[in-house]
Amino acid sequence: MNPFRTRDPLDLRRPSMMRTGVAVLAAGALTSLAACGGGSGGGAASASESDTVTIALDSDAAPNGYDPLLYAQGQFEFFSAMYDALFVTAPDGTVTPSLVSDFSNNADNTQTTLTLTDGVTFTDGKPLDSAVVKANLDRRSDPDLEAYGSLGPGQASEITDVSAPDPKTVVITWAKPQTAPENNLVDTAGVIVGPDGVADPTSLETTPDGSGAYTLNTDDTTRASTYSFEKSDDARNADDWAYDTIVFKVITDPQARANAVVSGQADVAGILDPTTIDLVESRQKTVSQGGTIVGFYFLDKTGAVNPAFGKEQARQAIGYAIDREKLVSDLHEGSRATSQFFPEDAPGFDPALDEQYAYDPDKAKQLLAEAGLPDGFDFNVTVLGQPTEDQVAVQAQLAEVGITMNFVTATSTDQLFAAVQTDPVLFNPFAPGAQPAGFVAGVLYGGFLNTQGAKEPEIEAALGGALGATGDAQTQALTDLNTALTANAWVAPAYEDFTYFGYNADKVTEPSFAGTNNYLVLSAIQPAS
Amino acid sequence: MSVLPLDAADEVATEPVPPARRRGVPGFLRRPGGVFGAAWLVFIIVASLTAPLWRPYEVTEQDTANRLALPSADHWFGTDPLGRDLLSRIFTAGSLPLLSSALMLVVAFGIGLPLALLAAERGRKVERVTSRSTEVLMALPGTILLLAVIGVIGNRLYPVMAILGVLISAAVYRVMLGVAQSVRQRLYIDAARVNGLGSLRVNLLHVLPSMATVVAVQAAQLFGIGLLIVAGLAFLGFGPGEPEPSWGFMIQDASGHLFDAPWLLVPTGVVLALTVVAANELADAIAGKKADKVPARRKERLPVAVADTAPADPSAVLEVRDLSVAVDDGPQLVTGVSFALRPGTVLGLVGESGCGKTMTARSLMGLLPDGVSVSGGSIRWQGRELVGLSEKELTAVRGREIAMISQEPMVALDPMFSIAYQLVGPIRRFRGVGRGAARKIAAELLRNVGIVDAERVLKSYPHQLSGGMAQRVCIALALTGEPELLIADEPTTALDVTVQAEILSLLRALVHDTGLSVVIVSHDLGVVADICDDVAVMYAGAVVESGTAAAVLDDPSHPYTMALLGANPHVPEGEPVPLRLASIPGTVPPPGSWPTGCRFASRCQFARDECTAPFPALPAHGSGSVLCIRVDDLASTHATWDAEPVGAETVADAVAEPAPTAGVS
Amino acid sequence: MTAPAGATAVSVVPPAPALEIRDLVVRYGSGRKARRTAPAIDGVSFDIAPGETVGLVGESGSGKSTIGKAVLGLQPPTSGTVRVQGQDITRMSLKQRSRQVADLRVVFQDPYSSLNPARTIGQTLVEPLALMGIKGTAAWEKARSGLESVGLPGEAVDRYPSQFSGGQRQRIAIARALVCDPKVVVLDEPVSALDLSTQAQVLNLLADLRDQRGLSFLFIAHDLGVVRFLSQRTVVLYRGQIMETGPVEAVSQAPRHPYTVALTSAAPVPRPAEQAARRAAREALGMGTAGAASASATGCPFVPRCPLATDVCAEQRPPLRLIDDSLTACHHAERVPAL
Amino acid sequence: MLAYVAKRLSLAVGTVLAAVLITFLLVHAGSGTPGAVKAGPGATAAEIAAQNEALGWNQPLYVQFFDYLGHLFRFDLGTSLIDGRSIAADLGDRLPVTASIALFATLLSAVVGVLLGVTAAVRGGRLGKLITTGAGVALSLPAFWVGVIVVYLLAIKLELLPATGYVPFSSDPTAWFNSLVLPVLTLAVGGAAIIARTAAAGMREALGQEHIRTLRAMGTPEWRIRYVHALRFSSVPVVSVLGIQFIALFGGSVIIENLFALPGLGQAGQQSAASHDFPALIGVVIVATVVVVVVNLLLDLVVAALDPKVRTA
Repeated sequence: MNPFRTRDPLDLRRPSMMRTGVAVLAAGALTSLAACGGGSGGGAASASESDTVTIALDSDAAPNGYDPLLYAQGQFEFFSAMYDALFVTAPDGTVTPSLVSDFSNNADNTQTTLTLTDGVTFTDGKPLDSAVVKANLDRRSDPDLEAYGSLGPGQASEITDVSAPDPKTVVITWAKPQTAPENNLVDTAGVIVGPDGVADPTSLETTPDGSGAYTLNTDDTTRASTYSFEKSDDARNADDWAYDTIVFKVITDPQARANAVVSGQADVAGILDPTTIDLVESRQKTVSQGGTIVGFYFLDKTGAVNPAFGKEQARQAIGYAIDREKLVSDLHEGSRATSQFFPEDAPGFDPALDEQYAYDPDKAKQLLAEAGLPDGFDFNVTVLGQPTEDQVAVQAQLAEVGITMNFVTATSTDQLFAAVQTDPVLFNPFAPGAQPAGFVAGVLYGGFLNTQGAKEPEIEAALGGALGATGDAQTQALTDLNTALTANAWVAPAYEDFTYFGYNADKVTEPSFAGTNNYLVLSAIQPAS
Repeated sequence: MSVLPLDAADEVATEPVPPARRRGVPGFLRRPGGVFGAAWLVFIIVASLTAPLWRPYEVTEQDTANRLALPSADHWFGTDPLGRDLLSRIFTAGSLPLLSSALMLVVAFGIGLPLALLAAERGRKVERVTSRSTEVLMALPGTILLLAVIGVIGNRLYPVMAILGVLISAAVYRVMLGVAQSVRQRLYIDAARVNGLGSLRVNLLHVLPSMATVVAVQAAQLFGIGLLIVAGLAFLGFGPGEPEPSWGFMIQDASGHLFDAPWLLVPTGVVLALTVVAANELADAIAGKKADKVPARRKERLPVAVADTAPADPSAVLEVRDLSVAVDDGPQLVTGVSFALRPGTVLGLVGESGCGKTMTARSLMGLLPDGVSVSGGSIRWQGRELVGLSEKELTAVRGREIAMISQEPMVALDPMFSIAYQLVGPIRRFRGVGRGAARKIAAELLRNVGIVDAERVLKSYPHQLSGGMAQRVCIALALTGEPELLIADEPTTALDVTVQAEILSLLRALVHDTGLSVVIVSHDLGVVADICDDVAVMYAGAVVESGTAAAVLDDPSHPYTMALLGANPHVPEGEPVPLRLASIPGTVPPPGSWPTGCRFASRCQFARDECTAPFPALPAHGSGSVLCIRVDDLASTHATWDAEPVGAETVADAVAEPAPTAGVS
Repeated sequence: MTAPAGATAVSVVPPAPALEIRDLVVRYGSGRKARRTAPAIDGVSFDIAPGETVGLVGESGSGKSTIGKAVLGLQPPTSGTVRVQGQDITRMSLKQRSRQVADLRVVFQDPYSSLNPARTIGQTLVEPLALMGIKGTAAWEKARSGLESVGLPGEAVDRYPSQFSGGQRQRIAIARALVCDPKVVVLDEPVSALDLSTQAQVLNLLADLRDQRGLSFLFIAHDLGVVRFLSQRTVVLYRGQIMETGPVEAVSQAPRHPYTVALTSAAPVPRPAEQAARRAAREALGMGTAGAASASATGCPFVPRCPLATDVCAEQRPPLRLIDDSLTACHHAERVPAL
Repeated sequence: MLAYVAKRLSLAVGTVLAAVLITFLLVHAGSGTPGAVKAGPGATAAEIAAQNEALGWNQPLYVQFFDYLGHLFRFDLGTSLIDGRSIAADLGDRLPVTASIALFATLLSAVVGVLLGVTAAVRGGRLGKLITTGAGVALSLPAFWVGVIVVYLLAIKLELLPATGYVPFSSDPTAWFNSLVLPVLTLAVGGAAIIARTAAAGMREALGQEHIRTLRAMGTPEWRIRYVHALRFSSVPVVSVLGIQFIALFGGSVIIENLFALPGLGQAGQQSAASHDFPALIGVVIVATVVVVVVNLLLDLVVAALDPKVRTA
């Protein structure tokens, strides 16, 4: 019942939930792709078995209906069955043209010209043309559309203009030079909704309108519970997909989800709860992907909600009070204790930071005293249902230095979302991906984790360097950014975690993550031979 | 989450249990289930409420290095996923479900009980309104509504359980209404009202105490259900927030470690289940349900040594000799009863209640209650010994050769089946005819017993018949097998005197027309005078006088018979009514406390010392007998049992030792 | 209600009756359904003089217990009046009655359900006294003496009903009724649940108490023999109407109503020869089957069972007429054969 | 009989209306508004007010209520605030899941419970005591605890049955059956226990009845006495408890649906309550109430069919 647990945090269907939580993750994932070059690479095309694959998800993938633009990039794992995108992420992480037969960028990477694939038809029966693509991209200023999170006005990858000189050609103009412009149009961000859907987005709440290989089987679909897709054999890329039917099951109970893959009701199940991994591995197999940073993300850096959080020392004290090694060794064997926000694989990762912020309760107390809080302080964290084991464990660790972390139980998502405004801090996992600067820009500094608009010149400077520079300068800027976040205690991470999927090796081959992202490439799921 | 304990409504005896204070221990504590239930509940309540004082660890005290540990000396129940001590957590967690279930109970009974009392008191109009509203409340999907409530008011267990109490009050009302209505029908309520007791006091002093058992039973059961619901809510995450422990979430938590630490599921689950079991066991014990006194499998009766004597009266179709009936491993109910029945005659067994006449009659068909059996003597039916026959052999006799009609015709017929069904079955079995023919015979039988509109009666159900009509149907049913002996156990006691006369006429006509023999049990000497050829007067399990009805009633030899006749207010034609009736001091001694010698001696006007020694029955009234050693003295002095003098009754006599009212009838 | 009713105020000879019932009608239920069905009590009037016992007899369903309930206030009458010693108590609540006219008490049929098993005998006896303002030791003393007056030891106050036999319980119930020194006692089948010998004891007790205290009894019973023993006058009820009323000897020895004849002749006597004669006489009467058809609304309710019935009986409800010593509601009273 | 049915029907309609009213009031008593849900968390007060205006939330309560009733009479439960799906259609998909589980659990409880109960009453002795005691324990076990253990043993350890999920009958009858076994089993443990106790008590009471003695006195074969007459006599309380059982299982399906990942009504109720999806929440309550009322109605008819006293009254 933890809303921000990972890529797709939703236990509960709620638009607001999507807008915040998913936006965060979307931004992170998008930026992570920036490092990957363009190029070719097809989806798997074996498709020998024509059967059903069943995938169990930890939360509803389409809580607000079937407009894929409402969702984060990770949701492409689900929507790619019904929708095609301009570009998609291949298992090796490369960005691959899909609805685009050819594309080119201008010299300074401020303009991208796309040539659209022929013979693409939407569910509504209308063909793909440049007008449809423009109509899609013209929705980018709608703040509800998570997929366009970074394309909107004022965002890192702002699009200033989309033109359609001829039915097969689309020209996109970017506000700033982009390292690899096509990477901004990958997966959900590049999804093209059919003309009818674009014209009347509310119709998408109940009726998908895509050009994908599958259509929704409404008879076998129960919203928020079971989604069934049937392959339409006349679809353009039908041969790229292995299964006639893809079924998504939403199983929110972690044990039930693990049971599902163990006892064969699901061929693939994710994200697995760490407590169930032993069970799954005893019968089936798992795949995992690192890069999820679990820890404190400070919201109230100005101290507006809780004055203690306005004091850097107090926030730092929290960082020193967490016994990460113990947390990892006792509760998260296999994870990596960390006190920095950047994952181990990301550029800018600095092992020294972890040393600097090692567990030191005395230091924490000293910092508290310096902050004028010798007796510690209290703060509230709102949870839906019950707090996680981690949260309870950390609560006890904080109590050692005199900091009292209270859990406030929300019984509805309303309450939970209101809490984002009133809680001083989140203790949650976030997945910044392999290129965390984008996450910092879109979320941590410039977005939902900083709704108070706190300023920190050190971070700002480093962020500018990280986004603008290239090569070694960029690496240095990233390291600086990472250091600045930690030093100024904007975050207080605990450990870097893995995302686990379980799969039935008798039925499917090992599923592939989309590059370094922590979601799967749906089309790459293949029957085991 | 669980079921409202409505199932219990029918099981609970509404008869109030007399207080047992004097006996030291409440009755329910005499059953092992009750002892266990009460002990565990007291233990869990005390242990939970005092947990902060004795628990070995703080509930939040983590030892993550020692997580998911099995029981050890340090952690008796093991540890949870954060290495917290399960024992401390389980008992600390107890107080909340226990207290909030108690709150739910208070609310549910606080609403349901007064409403039930009110509805029972104010009658139909009020009752209809309250019943309809509670029906609505009961139709609401409780759990879903509860979730909605939590959504609206938040995760606050006490208010939520209070609201659940409101929902459950409907069920409480429904159960309590039935009980209150039945209690209000008791006459002591009317007596209190006539005394002028106000509504509140009637309810508090008389109605409520009589409902106490049911209230206690229902409360105990609901308490268990409340615990399950609190745990269920916590299982869903709507319990006290971590790190505070709750049973439901501990089970939820444990279910996540089913694979790596299955033990985790055991302590919490067992404590929760034990607590609910304890509440239910306590409820059962309070209800006095004798689950352990399940009737033992109907055993074949042990063959009784039968004195194989030649029939004394060759003309008798039924001859009973020295018959004894006793409770297995208990007192004798009937001793040394002998009588003979000639074909086509009616024999009356007469006496007060508790004299063993019904037991004697029922032993003739082997239909004694469970735990009571013939302990000696002989029942010779048409030359065949019935004592010692197997159940199967007796079944062949019953209905075909010997049939029976009983005291309460309204309950002697199966209320669930039509009269036709109940008649046709035995007719087909006894006479081997088809359904259509059987139905014709049934109608014919009904007409034979004086039912004019037989077809209508055939289609009726027992509750649609009047008592007299039902008794006629019972007689018709008894006649389906064309029996030669009919045993009629107080066949007219429950009927009006005019109806009694009709039934007696009918029986007499049957005897006359078909040659049927009848053994009739009655306490009414008038009935005996009306229909019987012979009579056996029974007192305290023995026949004290027998002979022809005319001889015994007109010229009684035994003081008891004299006293019975003297107590009868129906004076002979033309005689004045006496100022006072003859009466017998004291009561019939219950089985097991019969004196040696004459059992009537202690109440007898003519008793002497010699009466306390055993003596044999003497012949009297021709073929009859009398069991009185002074019979000749009395006859020679023309002794009569005199009425008591005017005013004698208002003097406090040595009111007999408290007479246990249990016994046989 | 201080002034006695006008009729008695002027009269010199008869004091106000202990109990006076006038035109009593009781319908059960309410609404249209109740109006369609025949009333349980249909215009019953009779008096009970001080010290007199009136027996109320009839088959089950005749309404005799309903009259008792109406008198006691347990069943509100639809119309008519009930006076106790001249005081109209018809509309008085039970509470008012106990305050203002502590003169009316009851003994019920079932000695098992008429005593609260959870309360001691003493508590049961003291309860009405407390309401009359007698409290504490005085009340308990009165309870003890009350028990002694019905032939029970005073120390029985500490016992529970379950420790007593049926006859003893009925004595306790009588003690409860008499502990308040009432003038009128409704005896609702007080002996019908008792064995013969116990029944005799209780009947004797009731007779003794009545004679010693000058009590008036409304004695409800189904057994004419018992009624004859205890009562001076009898009221014979059938389907809520009075069939015949008069001195007990007259009604039981020389009934003037076919129903009384049916009732009397049906009760068996314990003398075979006499009973055989009675049976023969009864069968010769040709009475209809009990509870056969339902009665006509306008005529005599006994028509369906009556061997003497003619057309007029079905059409006109016979008024009560004085014949010999009894009032009889029969068109053909003169033709009723002697027993 | 017809009048009886008509009376029950009108009562049923009244009950549903009352349930609608109660839920309606409950929803309006809460602090949340549908506008806020629809507009999302970042929305300004004006946006929320506009949404509420559009949804008619600002109208007087009675207007809204009667408006809702109007839709209800056309079997229109409205659309979800969250994703605009038709609530009626959604609940239509979910109802069979919950209903079939509750129904099969009730049937299984009935069969097992009656068998055990009758055995306990008729055989008595040690076996009877064992059954009674066992039933006492079984009905005290929390269903979720039983469920967890059943899954662990039958699905995980022995791999006999699927641990989770629901397969519609139309897509694969065998899989449908298999998917129901564990949840039904879980629920039937307590259900059978209650039925067993009721049946045992009923049979014991029945066997002590006067009319049973009459049957014995008529030489009726013992099996007929037990299984025709006594069983029929005790059938009314058993059927009543069965009905209550079904209703309880139906209403209490939330936990089981969670445990077995079943797309049922309980799940929908939980989700809509948590997300303040008011129309969906009211819809769930109404559907559940209708089911309860219909079951009660059927129950009354079954009891009437069984018990001539009810039928002919």
